[in-house]
Amino acid sequence: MSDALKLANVHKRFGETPIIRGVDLAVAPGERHAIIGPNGAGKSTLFNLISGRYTPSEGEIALHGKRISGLAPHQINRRGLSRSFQITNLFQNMTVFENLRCSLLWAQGYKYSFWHLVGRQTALNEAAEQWLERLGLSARRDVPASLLTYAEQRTLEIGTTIAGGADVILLDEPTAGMGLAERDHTMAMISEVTQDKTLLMVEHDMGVVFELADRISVLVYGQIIASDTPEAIRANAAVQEAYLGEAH
Amino acid sequence: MKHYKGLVRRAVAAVGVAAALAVPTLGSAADDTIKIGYIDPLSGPFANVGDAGLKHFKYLAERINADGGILGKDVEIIGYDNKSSAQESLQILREAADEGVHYITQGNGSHVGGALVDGVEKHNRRNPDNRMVFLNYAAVDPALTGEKCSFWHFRFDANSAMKLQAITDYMAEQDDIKKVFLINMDYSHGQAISRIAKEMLKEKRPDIEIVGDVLHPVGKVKDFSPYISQIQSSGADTVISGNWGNDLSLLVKAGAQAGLDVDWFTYYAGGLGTPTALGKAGAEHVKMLTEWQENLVEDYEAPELREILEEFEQRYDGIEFYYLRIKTQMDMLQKAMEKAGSTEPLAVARALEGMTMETPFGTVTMREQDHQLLQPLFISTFSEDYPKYDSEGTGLGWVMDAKLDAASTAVDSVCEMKRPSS
Amino acid sequence: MRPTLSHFAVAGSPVMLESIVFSVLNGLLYGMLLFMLASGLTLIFGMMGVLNFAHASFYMLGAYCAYTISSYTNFWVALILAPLFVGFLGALTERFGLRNVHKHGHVAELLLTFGLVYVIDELVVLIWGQIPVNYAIPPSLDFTLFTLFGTSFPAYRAFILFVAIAMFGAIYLLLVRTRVGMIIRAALSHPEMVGALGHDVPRIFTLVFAFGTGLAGLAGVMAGNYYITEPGMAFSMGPIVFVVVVFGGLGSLGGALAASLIIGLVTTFAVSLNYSIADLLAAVGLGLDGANIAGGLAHIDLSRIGQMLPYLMMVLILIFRPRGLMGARES
Amino acid sequence: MSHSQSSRTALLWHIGVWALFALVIVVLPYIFTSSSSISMMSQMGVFIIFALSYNMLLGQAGMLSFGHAVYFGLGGFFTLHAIRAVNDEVWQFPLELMPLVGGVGGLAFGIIFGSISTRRAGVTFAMITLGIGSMVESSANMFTDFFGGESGISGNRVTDVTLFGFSYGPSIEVYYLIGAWTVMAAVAMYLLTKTPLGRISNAVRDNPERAQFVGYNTTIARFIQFSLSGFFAGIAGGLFAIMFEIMTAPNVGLVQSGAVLLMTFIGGVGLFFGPIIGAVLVTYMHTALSGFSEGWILYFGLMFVFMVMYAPGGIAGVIYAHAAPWRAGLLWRLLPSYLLVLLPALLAIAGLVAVVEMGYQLSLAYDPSSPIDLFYMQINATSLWSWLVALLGLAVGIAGVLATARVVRARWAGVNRSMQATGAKT
Repeated sequence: MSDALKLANVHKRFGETPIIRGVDLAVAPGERHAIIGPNGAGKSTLFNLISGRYTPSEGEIALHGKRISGLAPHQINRRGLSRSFQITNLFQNMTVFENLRCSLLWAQGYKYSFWHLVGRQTALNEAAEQWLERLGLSARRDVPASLLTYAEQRTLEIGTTIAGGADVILLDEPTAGMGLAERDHTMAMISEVTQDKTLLMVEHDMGVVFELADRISVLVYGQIIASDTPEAIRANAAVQEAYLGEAH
Repeated sequence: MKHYKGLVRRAVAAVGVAAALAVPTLGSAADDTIKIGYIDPLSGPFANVGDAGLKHFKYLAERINADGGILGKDVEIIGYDNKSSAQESLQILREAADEGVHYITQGNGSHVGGALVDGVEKHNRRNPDNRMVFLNYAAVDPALTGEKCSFWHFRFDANSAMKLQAITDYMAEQDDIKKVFLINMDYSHGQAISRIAKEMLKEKRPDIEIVGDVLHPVGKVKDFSPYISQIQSSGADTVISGNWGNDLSLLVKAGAQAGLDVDWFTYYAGGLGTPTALGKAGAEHVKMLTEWQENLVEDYEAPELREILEEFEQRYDGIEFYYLRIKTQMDMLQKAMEKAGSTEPLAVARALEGMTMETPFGTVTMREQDHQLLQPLFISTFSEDYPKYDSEGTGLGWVMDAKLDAASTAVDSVCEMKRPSS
Repeated sequence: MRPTLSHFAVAGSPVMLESIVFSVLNGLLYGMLLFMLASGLTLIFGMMGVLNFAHASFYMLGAYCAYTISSYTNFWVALILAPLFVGFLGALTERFGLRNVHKHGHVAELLLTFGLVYVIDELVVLIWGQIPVNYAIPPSLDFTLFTLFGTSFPAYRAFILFVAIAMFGAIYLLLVRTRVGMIIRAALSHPEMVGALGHDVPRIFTLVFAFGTGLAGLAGVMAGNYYITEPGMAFSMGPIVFVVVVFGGLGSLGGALAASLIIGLVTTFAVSLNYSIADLLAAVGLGLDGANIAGGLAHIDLSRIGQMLPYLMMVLILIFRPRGLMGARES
Repeated sequence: MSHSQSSRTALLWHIGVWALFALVIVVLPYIFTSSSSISMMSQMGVFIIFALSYNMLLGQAGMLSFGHAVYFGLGGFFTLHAIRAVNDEVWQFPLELMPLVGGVGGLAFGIIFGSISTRRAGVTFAMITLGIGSMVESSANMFTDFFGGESGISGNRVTDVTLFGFSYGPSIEVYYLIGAWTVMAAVAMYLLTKTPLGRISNAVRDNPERAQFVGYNTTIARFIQFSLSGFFAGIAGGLFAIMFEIMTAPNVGLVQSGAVLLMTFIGGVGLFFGPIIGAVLVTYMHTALSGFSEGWILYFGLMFVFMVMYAPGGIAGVIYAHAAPWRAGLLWRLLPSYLLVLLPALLAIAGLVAVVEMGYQLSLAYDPSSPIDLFYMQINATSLWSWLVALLGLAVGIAGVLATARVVRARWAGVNRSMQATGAKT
């Protein structure tokens, strides 16, 4: 069976400056994979390459064995990959419910229809309501996204990423800037909603990483220096030196 | 300025209670005045021309009112800004009808004239109890009294074909003219000149070569020097142009700057800033065909006109009395109303048909067939050696070269007038 | 009767040469006037990201101010004072207008300057009236510089060319040699950097906007008497200046210069080579029947297409090279 | 379930509002009977459709267009050519459906030009629309058979080919035709906002990047929205052509495009009904104010600039901002402070109007020394005293507004605090 996500010798240069310098990575279906690394290692750039925001300068990215590098973000999304953003990236003027419903539209096959009224699409609305409940945002159903609290916005961010039904999910620092209680709550929510999905996430919080991840890759200066189980990474001397030793 | 005052009141009302959808009505809708709606550009590139025309009408209306008005009623001129747009003019037509205006007058732009002929025709058909008469003082497209002619339209200016007939008659006798260049504005008026001038010259002087025939966009050209170099390189000795307003000033200005050495035959070089733009460079080179220029009062016995031209110039600094035909129009309207004993449009229009009137320069006739006024025309040259009145303080004035009798200016019309039965 | 086609039949003859020389001169002149306007617009955009819709209105203000100032003093005083005054008005606009809407983004800023077009154009009518004002070329420059092929070349045109070139040189030196210039250049390519370097960004914005509108004012001083100073002059110039700036590449001074000259030459040549495609075909012995549709299209004069050409060029370049001729970045 | 209950109430409420809208259109001519008010209200209908179609771009999809009149004008030209064809008896098509011809024309050109312009967003999009607008306007000189050159083209709407037996000669019949189309087009555009395309257009406006990551091609979403907007603009143009029976080149031009931007923005882009307010208000003020002078443009320009700076949500936005305090029963706390600000504001406006009107009197009037009627007074524009008084009024008014505006802001802050405290929905 092919890998859910596979990167082969991926490079990215901005002008003359190399940011990603030959990354190879394979994520198996159903795996929860975390990428860690110091600031400026290129984690966000890597996510942007996978999700189609940037095109690799070199190398290839494949989703379920099919090449996706060079495709536009929406094309990649339709092939079953979805991502969240480090800085909350919602439809700010829409309500929570509208945000979730928008993320369901393509998945439910509405495309650019201008002959359906969304209010009368029972299945669509019920799905959106279910997501509201799953995310614990039912009480905030009709509040514009811009008026949510930070934690609620993060929750909605993850919700809109996952609601569309993609089976490969990229989460960019899902718990960044949260307090401990909020963090645990979000963690639980992520584990709940990403069951049976392939998960790739960037995270700074080592607690989160070691708790959630099946495998961890360490990215340093645009290269993956180690990729293994959490226990092995914890024991890896090179990682200790290059990263953990410094970070903690 | 009753209209303007009304406007201000409405402006204030609207600013104050913008939400209230009140109907704009005019302060005085009384029937004791004869309202003439003046529909011409009062803004945009031709605002100066429209403004001057409006001042002529207001001045002449004032004179009529001072003499007791028409049938005891005062004449009121209401200015409407059509922004040179045919569409805007039709909207104004509707507005004017509501305000009790039964006589409209317009002159600048045959495209507007054409739309108004059509608009008045439709309006009168749909509103037989609220008819209008269109008195055209300057739109010269022959079609308005030709294929598009209407019972409700009367033209007081010689149309373009008549003017070209006069110009080419004159040119036919000037042996030194060899190469002619045509430059005109790109709309019905200019296109007609370009077409008719070529026909007439071919007939009267087949030896003259037309070395250029250019139509330029209306009111949009800022720099005419490319056109001037085109004239220059064509080797023309004579240019015919029906341009008016800024399009004429800028054209001759660019010609003068480039030292272009040609004779200009124009329709409208006589006023509204063009003489200023011409300056010395135009002396002895620029000719125009008009029904009037100030120095004619030296050649003919015309005390009333002398008084008018002097008073007008005194009153409006920088604007000279330029449109004799506006006076002719007002006088004929007065005569027609008095003859009909009424200001009712149908009766007045019927009285105007075929009417004749004496002027200091000869008899003028409103031709019954097509409602085209036949009047004597003059060819004049811009010269340093002028009889009495200079033009716009330039130290140059217009000198009469030739007079063309009213009858000789007549051109056959294809008009088949449909007259209303009641 | 058609215009004779002797020009084409005897290409290379003095007549053809004369037409080309004068078209080049006129095109350059028009192009440089366009550049005087476009340079300020592109600087403002490059620095602030504001597309100043009212730029041509400031140009008109320059002409009117010069008219008023020169009627009390003389042209030379106006040449100095009018751009300064217009620049001052620009500074006020930035300080009390644009700065307030900056937080709403570039579209709000664009809308504000769009509204200013209506306000300024109307204020001009309010103050100076609808009739063109008599803003004349100063007598000291009102003479023929030289005569070529029997056509005289007025000294004032040479003066316009001179001022435009001097202006380009001055801006160039300002940008390359001075500290302010370096900051502006840095901001052109990396606008987010300048604030980070600790400069007072709002004040730089005010200065740049004042400078840009002042340049527009200078263009107005130069062009107002060469053309005609009337309330429609902004509207007739506005869209074409946008074309120049977009075509040259937003924020690029060199691009604005190149685009100004190209568009100046193209529009001038379209007029002076006023032959329809049918004429050209006839010249090589192919007759076309005007009655059929292809014939109808072919009979459209180049000069009529000429008006449309700049806009067509702009649309095409935006499709195929969205950053314009020399733009540093896509807007 | 309570949701279906509430959606049924919402549906009834919507139907009620639209029925009221239609009723107003039916009743108005009985109140305002003069033919110029009929003409003005007909124009309002046309511009309501046009402004709503424009808001499909600006308000709903975040596309600032400077060339929307292209689709309006071309729609009008197509309609008028169709009417002429019926005049010449080469075609049979009922006049009532003629706006569809315009709609299809607008749609066709929306597809053509939209495929070019919607590839970009933001300021670049705005520039392309400006370029296309100028290009189409200047091409009117080239294709004189279609555009009719300077004189435009005209036709006769009384074609004798109709569905309902009206002749459409009298303007009241045309008014009701326009009114019917206005209701239909407005309802259609309203429903469009409730479709997946409408929602996605909002999404693309708010956050194009996110829209891509939920599977949408933002270019295609913008393109479809743009084309449909062209369709409705074309319908408005078709009605315009029927009303005036003449179309000229400026109808596709920048001035017309600017006007629709102005009315849409003044009305308010954030709410569906905003452009309706804008179209009605701008048309009214245009007709009421633009007679002799063009002074109304100055008032409008100032109003527009003022709104961009202080009320970017337009009139609808201002109204909507009061909905929450009203629901929370706190509106009464704001009103006194408004009254306080109203007084100096009126003074400032009066001063401004006086200054502007005196200025126009001096620069444009036939006889500048003749007094102007203003505020039930006779004011002489050539007198220095009138100027001093007017300027003083303006200055004192502005100072007063600045001072009292603080009170309004303080009240608003108080109201917002109370609303948050009571947990009222915002």
